[in-house]
This record gives sequence, C-alpha cells and structure tokens, in this order.
Amino acid sequence: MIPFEYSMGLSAVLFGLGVVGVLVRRNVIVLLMCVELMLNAVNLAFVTVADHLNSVEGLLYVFFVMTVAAAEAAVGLAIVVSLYRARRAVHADEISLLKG
Amino acid sequence: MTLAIFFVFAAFAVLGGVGVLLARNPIHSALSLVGTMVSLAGIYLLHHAEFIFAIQLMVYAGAIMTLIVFVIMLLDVRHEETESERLGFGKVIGMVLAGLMVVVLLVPLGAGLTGKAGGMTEEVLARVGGVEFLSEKLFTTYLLPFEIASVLLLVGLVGAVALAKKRL
Amino acid sequence: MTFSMADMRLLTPHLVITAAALLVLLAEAVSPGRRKGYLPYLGIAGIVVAAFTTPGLFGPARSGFSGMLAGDAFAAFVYFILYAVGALTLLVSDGYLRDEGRDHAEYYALVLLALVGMMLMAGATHLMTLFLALETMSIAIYALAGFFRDERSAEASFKYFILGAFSSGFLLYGIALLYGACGTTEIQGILDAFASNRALAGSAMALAGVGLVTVGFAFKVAAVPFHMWTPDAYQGAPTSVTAFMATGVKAAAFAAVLRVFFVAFQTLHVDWSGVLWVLALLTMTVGNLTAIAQTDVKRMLAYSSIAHAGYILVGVVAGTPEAGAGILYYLLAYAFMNIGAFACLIMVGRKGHENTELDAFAGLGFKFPALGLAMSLFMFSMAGIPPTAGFIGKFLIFKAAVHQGYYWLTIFGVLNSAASVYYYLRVIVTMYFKPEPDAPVVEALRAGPSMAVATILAGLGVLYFGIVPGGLVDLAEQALRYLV
Amino acid sequence: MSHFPYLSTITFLPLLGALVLLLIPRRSEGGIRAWTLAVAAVTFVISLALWVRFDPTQGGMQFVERKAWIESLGISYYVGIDGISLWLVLLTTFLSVICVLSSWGIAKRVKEYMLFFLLLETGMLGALISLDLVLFYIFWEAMLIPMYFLIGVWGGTDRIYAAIKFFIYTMVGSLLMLVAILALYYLNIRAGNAPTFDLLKLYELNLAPNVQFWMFAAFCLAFAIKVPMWPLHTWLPDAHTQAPTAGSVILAGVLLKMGTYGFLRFAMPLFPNAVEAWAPFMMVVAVIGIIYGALVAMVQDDVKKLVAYSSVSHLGFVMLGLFALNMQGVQGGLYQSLNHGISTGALFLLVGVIYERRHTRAIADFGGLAKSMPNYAAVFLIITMSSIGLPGLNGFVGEFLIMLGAFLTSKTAAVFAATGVILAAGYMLWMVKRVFFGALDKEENQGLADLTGLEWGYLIPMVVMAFWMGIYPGTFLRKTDATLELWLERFEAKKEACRSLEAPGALAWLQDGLNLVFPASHAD
Amino acid sequence: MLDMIWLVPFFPMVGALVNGLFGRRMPKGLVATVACGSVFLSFLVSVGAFFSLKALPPAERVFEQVIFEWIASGSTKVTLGYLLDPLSCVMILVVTGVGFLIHVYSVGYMSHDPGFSRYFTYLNLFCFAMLTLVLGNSFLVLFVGWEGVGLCSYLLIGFWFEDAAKAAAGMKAFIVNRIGDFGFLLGMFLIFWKFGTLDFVPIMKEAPEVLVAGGAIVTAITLLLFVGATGKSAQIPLYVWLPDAMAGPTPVSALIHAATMVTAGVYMIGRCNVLYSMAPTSMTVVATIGALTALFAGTIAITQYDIKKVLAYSTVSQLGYMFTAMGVGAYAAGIFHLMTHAFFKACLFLGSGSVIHGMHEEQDMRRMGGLRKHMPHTYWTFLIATIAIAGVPPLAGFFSKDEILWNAWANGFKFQWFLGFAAAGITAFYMFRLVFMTFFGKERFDPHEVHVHESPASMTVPLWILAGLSIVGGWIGIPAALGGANQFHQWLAPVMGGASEAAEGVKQAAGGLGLVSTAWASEAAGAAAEAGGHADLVAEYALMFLSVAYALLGILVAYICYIAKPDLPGKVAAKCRGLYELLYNKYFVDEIYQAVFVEGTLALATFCYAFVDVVVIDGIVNGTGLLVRSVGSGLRRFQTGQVQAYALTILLGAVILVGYYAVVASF
Repeated sequence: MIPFEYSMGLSAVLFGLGVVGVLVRRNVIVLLMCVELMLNAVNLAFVTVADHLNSVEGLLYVFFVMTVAAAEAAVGLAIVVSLYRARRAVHADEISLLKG
Repeated sequence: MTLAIFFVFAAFAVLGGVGVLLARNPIHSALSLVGTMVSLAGIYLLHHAEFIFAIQLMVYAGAIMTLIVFVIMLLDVRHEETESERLGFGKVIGMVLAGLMVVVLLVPLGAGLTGKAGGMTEEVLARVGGVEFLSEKLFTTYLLPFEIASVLLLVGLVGAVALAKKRL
Repeated sequence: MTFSMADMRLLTPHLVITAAALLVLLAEAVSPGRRKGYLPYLGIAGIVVAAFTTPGLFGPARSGFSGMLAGDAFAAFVYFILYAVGALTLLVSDGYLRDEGRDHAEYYALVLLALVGMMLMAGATHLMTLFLALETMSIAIYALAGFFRDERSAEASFKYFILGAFSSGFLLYGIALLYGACGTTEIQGILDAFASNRALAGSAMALAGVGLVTVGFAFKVAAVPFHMWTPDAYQGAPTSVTAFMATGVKAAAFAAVLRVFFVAFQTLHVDWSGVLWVLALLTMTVGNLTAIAQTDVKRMLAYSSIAHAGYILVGVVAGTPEAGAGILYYLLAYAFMNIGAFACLIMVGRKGHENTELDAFAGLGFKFPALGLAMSLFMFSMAGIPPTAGFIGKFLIFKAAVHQGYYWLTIFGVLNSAASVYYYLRVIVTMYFKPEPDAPVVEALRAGPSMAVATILAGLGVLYFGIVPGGLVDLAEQALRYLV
Repeated sequence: MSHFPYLSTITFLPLLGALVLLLIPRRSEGGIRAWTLAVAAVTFVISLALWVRFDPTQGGMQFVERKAWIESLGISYYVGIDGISLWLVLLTTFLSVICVLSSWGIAKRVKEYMLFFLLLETGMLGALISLDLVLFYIFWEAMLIPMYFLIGVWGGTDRIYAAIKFFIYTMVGSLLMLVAILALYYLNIRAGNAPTFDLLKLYELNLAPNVQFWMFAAFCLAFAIKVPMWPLHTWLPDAHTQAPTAGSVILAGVLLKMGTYGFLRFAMPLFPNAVEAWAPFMMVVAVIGIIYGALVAMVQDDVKKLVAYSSVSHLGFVMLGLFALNMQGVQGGLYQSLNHGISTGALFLLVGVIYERRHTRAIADFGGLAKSMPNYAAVFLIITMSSIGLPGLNGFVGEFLIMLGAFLTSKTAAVFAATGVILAAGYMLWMVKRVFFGALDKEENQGLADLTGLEWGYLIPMVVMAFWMGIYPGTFLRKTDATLELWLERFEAKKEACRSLEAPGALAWLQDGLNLVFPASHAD
Repeated sequence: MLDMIWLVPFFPMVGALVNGLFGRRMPKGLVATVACGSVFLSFLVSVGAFFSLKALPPAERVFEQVIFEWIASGSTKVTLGYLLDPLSCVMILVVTGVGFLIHVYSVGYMSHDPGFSRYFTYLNLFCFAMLTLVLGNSFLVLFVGWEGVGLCSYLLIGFWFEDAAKAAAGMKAFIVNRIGDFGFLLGMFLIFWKFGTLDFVPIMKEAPEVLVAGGAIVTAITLLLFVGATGKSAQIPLYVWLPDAMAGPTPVSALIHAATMVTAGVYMIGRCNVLYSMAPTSMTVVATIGALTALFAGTIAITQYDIKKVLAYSTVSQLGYMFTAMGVGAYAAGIFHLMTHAFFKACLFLGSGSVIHGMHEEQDMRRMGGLRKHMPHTYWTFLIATIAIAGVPPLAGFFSKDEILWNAWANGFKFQWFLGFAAAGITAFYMFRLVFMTFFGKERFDPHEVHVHESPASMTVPLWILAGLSIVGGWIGIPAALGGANQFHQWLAPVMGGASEAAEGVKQAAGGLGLVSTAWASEAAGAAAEAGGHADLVAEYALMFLSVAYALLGILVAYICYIAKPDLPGKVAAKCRGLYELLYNKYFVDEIYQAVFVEGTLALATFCYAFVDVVVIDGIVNGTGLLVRSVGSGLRRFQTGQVQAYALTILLGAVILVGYYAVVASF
C-alpha cells in the first residue's frame, strides 16, 4: 500500500503545475490542457483517499470528473474555435477587449 | 516494490506535467499531458482502482486528448509561442503563488486521513470484485449523479454545437 | 437500495424542465426553417408545469435518491426563484434573439438545462450531486455566454470558461480533502463527522477543504477577489444571458452555499464566518467603488452584482436561519430587479449595437416614459430604497446581521449601500435630468410584447415584494427552518 | 376604536390621486393642474377633521389604525397622531395646497411634476403618522424619491449636483439609523420581549445608558442631517437654491421638520439617557448653527440661498429648544417648526414670485422693488418680520419659548442664541433693503407687475397663518400640551429607570461588536 | 370707564387696519379722518381713564385687564393684558395727546406725499404699539409694544425708501434696537427664571422676597433691561441710530424719535423702579450712562448744521437727563421730564418741520436765516419751546430738568450732577444757536428762488398747543421748594413708592452683609425720603440759581456767536481744528462702529461662508465623493482584461484563504 502522503503529495504537485500552466502559457488550448492537468491531479487525490478509506465514493468522483472533463473539453474547444473564428486569436493575452 | 513503481510513475507524471508547461508546440504539450495521464493510470492501478485505470486510459488519454489534438490541428496554429521564454513579473508571482499553493495543499496531509468510510472492504471486494461493487453503487446510491452526468453531457453536446457549428 | 416513486416526486420539476429542453430541441429539429417564435413559450410552459409540481415540496423535509437530493421547502423556495428567473429570461430573450438573428432552439434548451443544473444545485444534499449540478449549469452558461459568437461574446465565454474550470479545480480539490477528512461528502454526513469528532474541527485537512470549497463558491457568487471574471463575462455575454447569469447563477450558488455552510459546516461557523466577513466587506466595497467608475451601464450592473453578492455574504456571515431567509428573499428580489434592469438595457439597443453607454440614456426618461419608470424603479430597488423589494431584502439581511452582533459589518454594508446610490442615481440622472442629445442615440425601443411583459412582471414583482413582503418572508423563514 | 380611517385616507388619497393623474392625457395641462389641486384640497379638508376631532386632553396616540403587515417580524401598519404630529400633518396638507397653487406656472412636464408632488405628499404624511419604525423608515426614504426628481428635473442650473448631494447626504444618515433601528429591535428581543418594531412598545424598553449613547448617535445623525444641523447642512443651500419654488417650500416647510420630528418622536424618547449625555453637545451645535447660519446668510448674494441659510439658523433654534428638555423649550421647538414652515415657506414663495418675473435671484439684480411692486413688498416685509421674530407674528412665540426654555437649562446657550435674534434682523433687513428699497434704477425691474390674483391666493393664507400663530398661538399650543407633558413625564421616568441599568462600558459595547468580526465564541 | 381701557390701543389699531387695507383706494380726507379720529378717540378714552383713576383712592389706583391668554407653555403663562396705573396713565395721555396733535400736523405736512395712506397706517400702527407698550401688564406685552414701535420706527424712517440712505437709516435703527432687545430678552428670562412669571404686579410685589437686594441677580436683571433701554432710548453706546433716524418725515421725528418711543426705556425703568432700587450698582451705571450721554450728545449738537440733527442730538441729550434721573432714584422726576420733553421737543421738531416745509425741504441751517419774518407762528412757537428746553423758568423744562439735577446732587451723585449741569448750559447754547441761525440774521438764501411761506393752520395749531404745553406743562410738578405741591410726584407715588421700601432693603442688606458701601445706602435712603422730605433748601435754591444763570450764559454766548459777531464761530473752529473735527464728525463713533462691528461681522461671515462652508465642509463632502470615485477608478485599473491576471488574483485569494484555514485556523 502506498502511503497516502505520497500520492497526495504528487497530486498537489501536479495541481500546482496545472495552476502554473494556466497562469503562464499563452495558447488557449494549452490553458485548457493545464486545466485538465489540474483535474487529473484532483482525481489522483480522490483515488488515494478512496483506496485508503476502502470507499467507493472517491472512485465515482473520478468517474464523474472525467465526464465533466469531457463535457468541458467539448464546450471549451468549441469556445476556442468560436473565438478563433471571431478574433483569429489563440493567445490568451490578446483577448482583452473587455476590461476596466 | 509497489512503492518503487509508484515513484517511477510519479516521476513520469511530473515530467509530463513539466513538459506541458515547457513545450513550445501545443502538440508537444498535448503529448506530454498524455504521458502524465498514462502515468497516473498506472498509479490508479497501484491504488486498486482498476476501473478508473481503464477509463483513464480510454476516456482521458484517449478520447479527450484526441479531441484536443484534433482542435489544435483544426485551428492549424502555426505560429508557436515565442514569449514563453520571457518571464514577466506576473508570471514569476504566479509561480511563487502556485508554489505556495502546493505548500498549502501539502500542509493538511499532516492531519492524516481521518475519514471513516469503509464499504469497499476486503471481504466485499473479494466477494464481488471492485468493478462490480462500483457499478452496483453507481446505479443505486449514485444513480442521481449518474443521471445528472447524462444531462451534463447533453449540455456539453448542445453547447458545443451552439458555439462551433458553422451554420446555426 | 434502488429509487422509489417518492424519489421521483422530488425530481419531477427537474424532469419536466429537462423534457421541455429536449422538446424544444426536437421541435426545431423536426421542423427546420419554420417559424420558431413558439420555442421560448414551450420552455415557459415547461417551467409553469414544473412550478405546479413544486408546491408539494413545501412541508417537512424529505430526502431522496439515497440522500443525494433534498425535497425540502428550502429547495422549493429556490426553485421558485429559479422559475421566475428562467421564465423572465426566456421572455426577455424572445424578441431580443430574434432581433439579433440568433433565435435558435439550442439557446432555449441551454437555458432550460442550465436551469435544471441550478435547481439541482439548490436541491443537492451531496457534494457530488452538487458538483455535477454546478458543472451542468456552468457549462450551459459558458455556451450561452458565447452564443452570439461575436468578438465580445466569445471573449466573455472564454474568460468565464477558463476561470470557471480553474476554480472548479479548487472546488474539487476541496471536496477531495473533505472526503479525506470526513470519509464522505454527503452534506449531512459531513455535519455528523464534524459533530461526532471534535478534533476534526482542528484538522488542517478538513479546514483546507473548507477553504478550497469556499474558493470554489466564492468564484461562482463573484466574491472579491474571485470576482474578476464577472464584469468581462457580464458585459460580453448577450444581455439576456447576463441577466440569467447574474440572477440564476447567483441564486443557485447561494443556495448551495447556504446548504453547505449552514448545514455541513454548521459547527465551523466560528472559522468561516470571519473569513466570509472579510470577503463580504471586500466584495461590497470593491464592487461598489468600481461600479462608480463605470461609464457603461451594463458593466456597471456587473459590478453592482458583485456588490450585491457582498450584501448577501453579510447574511451568510450571520449564519442564522433568519439570515438565510433574508438571503432567499434578497435573491428573489434581486432576480426581479436585475432581470428587469437588463430587459431595459436590451430595449435601448438595436441589432449589433447595445447602446449601453451611459450617455445613450440621456433624456430617455421622458422620451420613453414607461422605460424610464421601469428603469428608475429597478435602480431604486437595487439601491435599496423603499418601497421596493430591494429594500426589504437588504433590510432582512442587515437585520439578521445586527441580530448576531455584526454591527460593524452592517455599518460598512449600509455605507456601501449609500455609496451605491450614487451610481444607480446616475442612471436616473442621465435619463431624466440630462437633455437628449441633438442626434439621439436611441431612436426607438426594441420592445416586443414579450419584453414588455417581462419588464412589467419584474416591475410588479419589485413593487409587490416591496410593499407586501409578509407572506414571502414567512415562507422564506419556513424554508430555512427545515434546512437547519 | 372603529372610526373612519382619517389618517390612511389623507395619506393615501394623494397616492390615489397620482394614479388617477396617470390617466389624464398629457395635453390637458389645465385638467392636470385642477385635478392635483382638487386632490390636495380635499386632502387638506379631510385633514381638518383631525384638528376638529383631536382630543387635546389626551396625550397619547389618537386616530390609531393598526394592521399586521409582516407578522413574523413584528412589523405592522401602525399609524396614529398625537399633539406632536397633529400640526405637522396639517402643515403638510396645508402647504401642499399652497404649493400646488404656486406651481401653476410650471410649464415643463406638468404631469410628471404634479405626479411627483402628490407622491411626495403621501410620503411626508406617511412618515409623520407612522408608529412602526420600519413603516416610518419606508416613508422616510420613499419621500426622498419625488423630492429628488423635483429638484433634478425642475430645478436650476446646478440641479444635478444639488439633487445627488441631497439624496446621498440623507441616505448616509438614514441608513445608519436603519442599523440602529435593527439593533433596537434586537435588543428588545434580547430583553425577552416579542419581536416588534412597534414604537410605543419600544418606548418601554429600558436600555443601559451607554448602549443608548451609540443608538442615539445613529438616530441623531440621520435626523441631524435632515434638520439640518451645523455642520451637516451644506446640502441644504444647494438643494434649496436649485429646487423649484414649490420644492423649496416643501423642503423648508415639511422635509426639514422631519428631522426635528424624528428627534421628538424617535431619538429622544427612545434614548433619554443618551439625550441627557448628548444634550450639552447638541445645544452647542445648535447654537453654532444659529449664529453660523445667520452669519453666512448675511453674505449671500442669492436671495434663495440667503433664505436657505436662514433656515439653518432657524432650525438651530428649534434644536436648541428640543434639547433644552423642558416644556417651554420643547413646545417652543415644536412650535417653531411650524412657524418656520409658514414663514420660510412663504419666503420661498415670495422669492419664486420675482424669480418667475425676472429669472434671477441675485440680490444685486434688484433694488427699489417696493416702488414697482408695493403689494409684493408689503407681503414680503410682513413675512420678513415673521421670520425675524417680531412679536405679534408667529416667529416670536416660538423663539421666545425656545430661548426661555434654553435659558432655564443653560444660560450660556441662551445668551449666544439670543445673538441670533440680532443677526437675523441684520441679514433679513439688509436683504430687504437691497431688494426693495433704494432707487428703482434697473430697467428690467421697472415694469414688473405686482402680485397677481393667483399669487395673492397662495400668499394670503400664509400671511393669515403668520398672524394667527403669532397673535393667538393658543389654538396650536393647547393641542400639544397634553402630549408634551406626557412626553416629558415619560422621558424623565425612563431616564430614571435606565440610569441604574448595568451594561458594559461604552467602549466594551463597541468591543462586543468588534469581537464579532472574528467571533471567538458567540453564544446567544 | 376703566374697563374700556382696551379701547385705547384698539382705536389706532383699527385705524391702521382700515388705512392699511383700504387706504390706497380712499380719499385723503377720509384717510386723515380715520387716522386722526382714531387717535383722538383714544385720547378721549385716556382722559376718561385718567379721571376714573383719579377718583379712586391712591392705593387702589391699579387696574388690570386681561384680554386673552397669549402664550401658555408649561409653567409659562403669558396673558395679553393691560395695566392701568398712574404711570401708564401719564404715558397714554402723553402718547395719545401729543400723538393726536402730530397726526393733525401730519395731515398738512404730508398732504402732497403719494404715500399718504401708508404714512398714516404706519403712524396709527405706531400709536397702537406704543400704547400696548405702556399699557402692557407684563414684560412680554411691553416687549410686544417695544418691538412694535421699533418696527414702525423702521418703517417710518425708511418711509421714503427710494433714497437708499434713508432705507439704510431705518435698517440701522432696527438692528441697533435689536442689540438692545438682546439684553432685554435675557433680562426677561432671568426674571422668569426667578419669579416664574413676567407679570408686573406680582413681580414688583414679590421682588423684595425673591431677590437679594444688591445681589448679583437683580443687578444682572436690571443691567440687561437697561441694555434694552439704551437701544430704544438712544443712550451710549447704542444712541447711534437716532440721529440717522431723522431721515424719516419730520412729524415722525417729533412723535417717535422725540416724544414717545425713545422714552420707552425711561418708562420701562420707571416701571421697574422696584428692581432698580434693589440694585445700586445698576443705578450707578444708569445714572452715569445717562449723564454721559447728556453731555456727549450735547457737545455734538454744537457743531451740527442740519436742523434736525441738532434736535436729534438734543433729544439724545435730554434722554440722558431722564436716565440720570432714573439712575439717581428720582423716578418721578424722570417721568416728569419725559412728559415735559414730549411737549417742547415735539414742538421743536414740528417747528423744524414747518421750517423745512416752508423752505422746500431744506434742512441745512447755513442756508436759512431771517425766517422770523416769513414764518411768525413757527418762529414764536419754536422760540417758546427753545426757552423751555434751555431751562429758563417758569417754562416746563426748567422744573423738570432742575429737579433731576437737584436729585442727582442731593442723592450724592455729584459726578453725574456735574455732567448734567455741564450739559445744561451747552443745551441752551446749541438751541439758541439753532434759533439764531434759523430765524435771525440775514436770509442766507435767495428769497426769489425759494418762496418761504408759513405753514397751514393744520400745522400751526398743533404748534401753538404744544408751545402752550411747553409753558404750562411744568406747573403740575412745581417742587415744594418753590411753593408748589408737586402734584405730579404725588400722582406717581403709588407706583414709585415701592422704590423707597426697596431702598430700605438695600440699606439693611448693606448693613447686614456689607455688600454695598454704607455711604451709598444712606444716600439711597435719603433719596427715598426725598419724596416728601425737606432737604437742604439753601442748596436747592443755590443750585437752581446756578443752573438758570448757566443757561442764560449759554444763551448769551450763542447770541454773541451768531448775532453779534457771526464770524467768531469760524475763528474758534479754525483755532481748535482737531476738537471741532472731532465734534463735527460725532467723535467718529459711526465710523468706529462700522469698522469694528459691521465690517468685523461681515468679515467673520465671509470667513464662515467662503472658508468654513465652501472649503472645509463642502470640501470634506465633495472630497469624500472624489475619494470614492478615484478609488473606484484606481480599482478599475486592476481589471486589465487579461484572463491570466484574473486567474492570478484567484490564486492569490485561494492561497491566502486556504493558507489561513490550513495553517492559522487549524492551530
């Protein structure tokens, strides 16, 4: 059995990497991927806890998070496409028409 | 032994994550992410989550990432990111904060897992197996979330159509 | 342990509305190219039917689907708020979308599905249900925000989406930690865990979970500093969607907040109330001060919605059933006045030009007396001036806060409220006190009958709930009695 | 207690009238005016019944009507009047008629104007008769809206600034009062009583002096802004100067009285010990207001602004009287409130008369008007004399009682206040001299027509009132005797009852609130 | 007859109402009839009242009539009522009598004025107010009249309002009077505080019990009331308005600013003699101020050329005498002088009005001269009145003035006596200077251009009546030293009698507590005893002789200066340039007041407005608004539109929030 601190620690690190990605990358699709990375990190946490508590709930969370991720990816990518059509922009910092 | 495997997977997962961050080409980022996901799938297996292992590979690494790569191709974004080398003040702050966030997330681990759940005990698993138990739960206790998930997917579908369909 | 018909009764309203959504999609699919004017009314019909199935939920609290969904008065109350939001949004959207050439079934279906998500959020008694419902709602709203597919709409949608997904990550992480600490994410289960294990109240994991969940909700309700998406998303989104977002999302999110914080984290009030105290103060102040500096009415209303979230947070801080009832009332009032205000905004625009710059309103009060009257009414209500629903809402919340001894927060609240008067009045000042420019910006109103009906309904609601709030207050209190 | 609901009738009649007004076509301006006048007049006539049927021997509330409104919160539609509000109600209905008459010449958007006017009347009357704190607060705030529009739409060149300043100034104060109202409600519950906003019930709630101290501060701020007391007065000159004539009249005649009324009805009887503690301070501020207002009025070059600052001075007298806390002072203060409504109201009407003719209010633009407009000058002079407190006219009775009352409480305050009498003569007569006397050397002023029939119509009642109230104040004072006696009695009794109450020190009470920012443990 | 006393003020009030409301549409004759008739009716009632009162035994000569309850609040009950006693009886006789004559005179004087009805409205209103003043049964009713006459004075001084200077003079009169009222009001409050009532009868009765004789409170009360009196009766330092008040029509000057209103202060002190007698300090102050004013105003009168200004300063001076009388405790003498002064000063003013009328509105004596021939009636009456005021026996002024001086001397007010005595000669000098410059010598105008004419009978008849009164008016008060019965004193004794008791009280208090110098107490006691006593007759005769001689000396000097050697005054003036300028410019008091009080107040007011109001208070108000707005604009800048910046904020918030929970809250 893997000590939960290890898995959870990994989860935290991956989460952090995802967060950094959202903050520093410009390409909107990469941003999307970084969000997916964050969700993956969370999934790891759920699995770890489920394993350690002998519980099924965490696993179901993972299942549903994946569903959500899928739907988010679909809509997110559609937004990206739509944005690209409207603005020809794929870089997050170019999308700042609305401000102030 | 298990622990060693874990560390290998963990190393790959982190490397993949770093790869997502550093790769200039979005396709490379996507591939790095797939790497991370596969590594994670391995770790799931170590955590006795066979079902999750499977869908992680199929849904995540497979379907979702394929979709992403597809869109990258669709948009055909040639001009690669050039600014990544330039570290703005905001980005440094962002990284520092993200580091702090990780610390903040690590701190609670000292408290330990205090929850008392049970349910998926050794006996149960021995009797019915992990996947069967999980699916039984999914269609009984967790039926409602499951149904909501279906609506969620419907929303994703309709939303994607509404946004991206050429003529609407 | 399967579900029963009793469970289905709890889910009937949701099912009806989902069915309506599917029907809308189907109706367009089977008759492409035909006139589609009836689609929103199909949706409204669904909402009305759902509304008829709801009153049965008032009464003693029930729970269904293995503790996944509540069938209590609290949920029912919020459902009614959401029905109002949904119906008004559809009414407002009708003429607007046709004018903009975007009257597609997908829009109405998404509104209805988002509504289902919101309702499930209000009814969820399990964080898993809650999370899924929240995502259902959010994804639908992301799509709706980008529905016009023009530059602004797409940008709004994108920003909301990225940040929404970002914050979802935090929320999920929080749920994971709570799961780890409590062993369950069922609302009642969390409460029991905290209640039975005193040590848990000091567990860093549990508390970090609370913190992360707070971040997730704070994002949804647009609390400072998690608010920055709000003005951009609100401004860029189609105005009808903005109205929907500002009211429906807020209502659903606060309903969830109430359930999570008042029930699950009940024993931790000491911990979270202080944090929310700061958030509430920041939210009110930043929202109001920034709103003062705006020159675009739509964006100003976006900031004002942040401020309103701040007032509601004051109620959350108080943490009593009394406060909860106030919050429910406030949400309802806010739904009416905000949708009404946005309806007025839609009316002054024309295809491709929103005309929401403040200057465009010069002289409109006298040029279009009905519009002026309605807009003034909504502005006064938002400013919390009697006899409007907005006043009663503020009154109830501040009353609850004072009751718990939060004098300072209340004082900051009313001072904020006074500051907010400035920018609400500015709209009225422009409408009535400034002459219309020589070249009028707004030649005619974009007012279809449905828009007019929506505005009138909203106006009547604002007045009615401002003048005879009694019954509704009782109902809200009753709702909270069963919740806590 | 089943009688004709006089109070509801007079309060909501204007509202009803306003709704009917909506149906009158915009073009028939005559009809709109006539209807508004009719509504105001009928309201006034009905309100006279209050005067006739009011029982002066009874100090309590009369014409009481009560209906549960938000039962669970203890909010009810609870109205009634006593000697304090009786005359203010009548003043309101009376001035409303006068104001409608004086607004006959309004040509811009008559319908909206009259609409707001009627709404304003409802708001004012409602605030005066409310015996439930929430009900009061609602009317109190609702009153602002029509006034805001009257200033903002029909006002002068700086109307927007003035309107916003008026609104926000008032809002800040009243919102803090709302917090105090809520705190009072809560303290009442804490004391073991049923939740209620019923004023008369809350009168019976005995609070520790240091708690009262802060509660009073909040109420006081709201009312002091409305009064307005120095140094919270700067909204007034702007609002007065910019408002249309009738707006100024109502503002001076009724709205400012809401402040003094608030003190009498709410702030003082609810928190007697706080009043005792604050009284020296309030008296000082009131006296500063008297002198300061008079001094500043002296150097105004705009007639309306001068009158506005004179209001600051006069209201300083009223406040001085109230905080003298004896029969003479309080009754004088109340009476002076009425007087101020008549005399300053009339002054604004008079300023409106020449403004209509010349479209200027600058003193320098006039001179020698007594030659071209002798009747106007005569009326103006009478009202001036009433304003500066000449015996035989209304102002004197009030000022005399106030100063007498103040003298019995604080000699110093009375001495300084009495200088206001000198200064008042100074600024008013100097203004009269510059406007009416001297050579009629400006061409524009030579052909000015004297008072028209309409103007006579609304000025004569004011002049008659000025004399009546000055010569036979008994008509008015007698009705307030019993009420004020009871008021003072209750005040003293409550003060004694509260004096010994234990409560944490004043700062501890504050601390109580501060702790709750991060409540360590909140057991309630 | 006594219960008809309310008719006395009532008639003029009706007259004022009728003329005020309808006068402009009535013929002048009718206006005049109403105005004069109403005052005449009052006079008749007054005479009737006098005889009714006289029929009563002296001790019962007090009649109070309550009209209605005026102000009632708590313990304050003020009734509007009239009090008729010997003192007020004298006053109403003077007011209605002289008032009637002046009304009649005015009919001629104002006959061509377009404001004819307005004038009579004001005049009647004045009579009403003045009668209320003197008949009032309480301080407050007195104050009503007090303010009322002030109002009428204001209106009548500024009667010709088109002249800005005249309007300004009216305003000045009102405001200066208000300063006096300030004191009066406070005095009233003190009285109410101590007595719980403002009615004269109980106050005068209870004063010895309620107040400590010679104590601080009674001193404060009397001094404050005296402040009121200095305003109304033009004493130092508030006399400045009276000379300017000459801007009004001349009959007004005669009635209001010479005969009646300005004496209200004297009357008031007479009314409060009980209180004053209890306050020796106040008495000294009153006497000193009075005497100083008498001399001070007299010196100014010497150099003035405006005929009315001279009379005005003379009035101030004579009022000073009256106050001296009050201050030294010779109340009856003061009232006596009040009455005689009313006769001769009214006569003088009306005479001057006749001159001005005849000279076509010329007031400068340097452009007169030799009018004796042109206006014989005016000349003779004027001369009689002048002799009376100069104090030449046996005319009225001699008796009254001499009595004052004698009382001052006898009561130990030597200094005050000296001032008054000095002023007496000066009075004779400047009055005869006036007569000589106006009626004697060569005409200093062109008779062909200015057609001087005698005034009509409506003006000369009142003149003769007043002249007659100036001669005989003093005979009712011939002192015992000259073999008279001094009926006037006896008549007033019931009112003034209380004073001697009060003075006794002072003496006892002084003896017991040592508060007041025993010397004074004994003098006060002497003054009290004076009423019926026989003091040093030799001294009295000596002083009498001295003052007569002194007055004659004044006349002689005037004769030398203005008839015999007309160039002498110019030389003297040139020699004492500084002194002359000082006197001619009235000691620059107006200028000093203007600079200190008026400009000072205005400067303070400007400071309050331009700095405190606009800069400080509105600065804070608008500054708050500005601050809020700029903070808003600042906050706006954080909203960059960069989605990653937003994410960063969220992260920041999350780190703080979760950090707080995970690190702080869990420990």
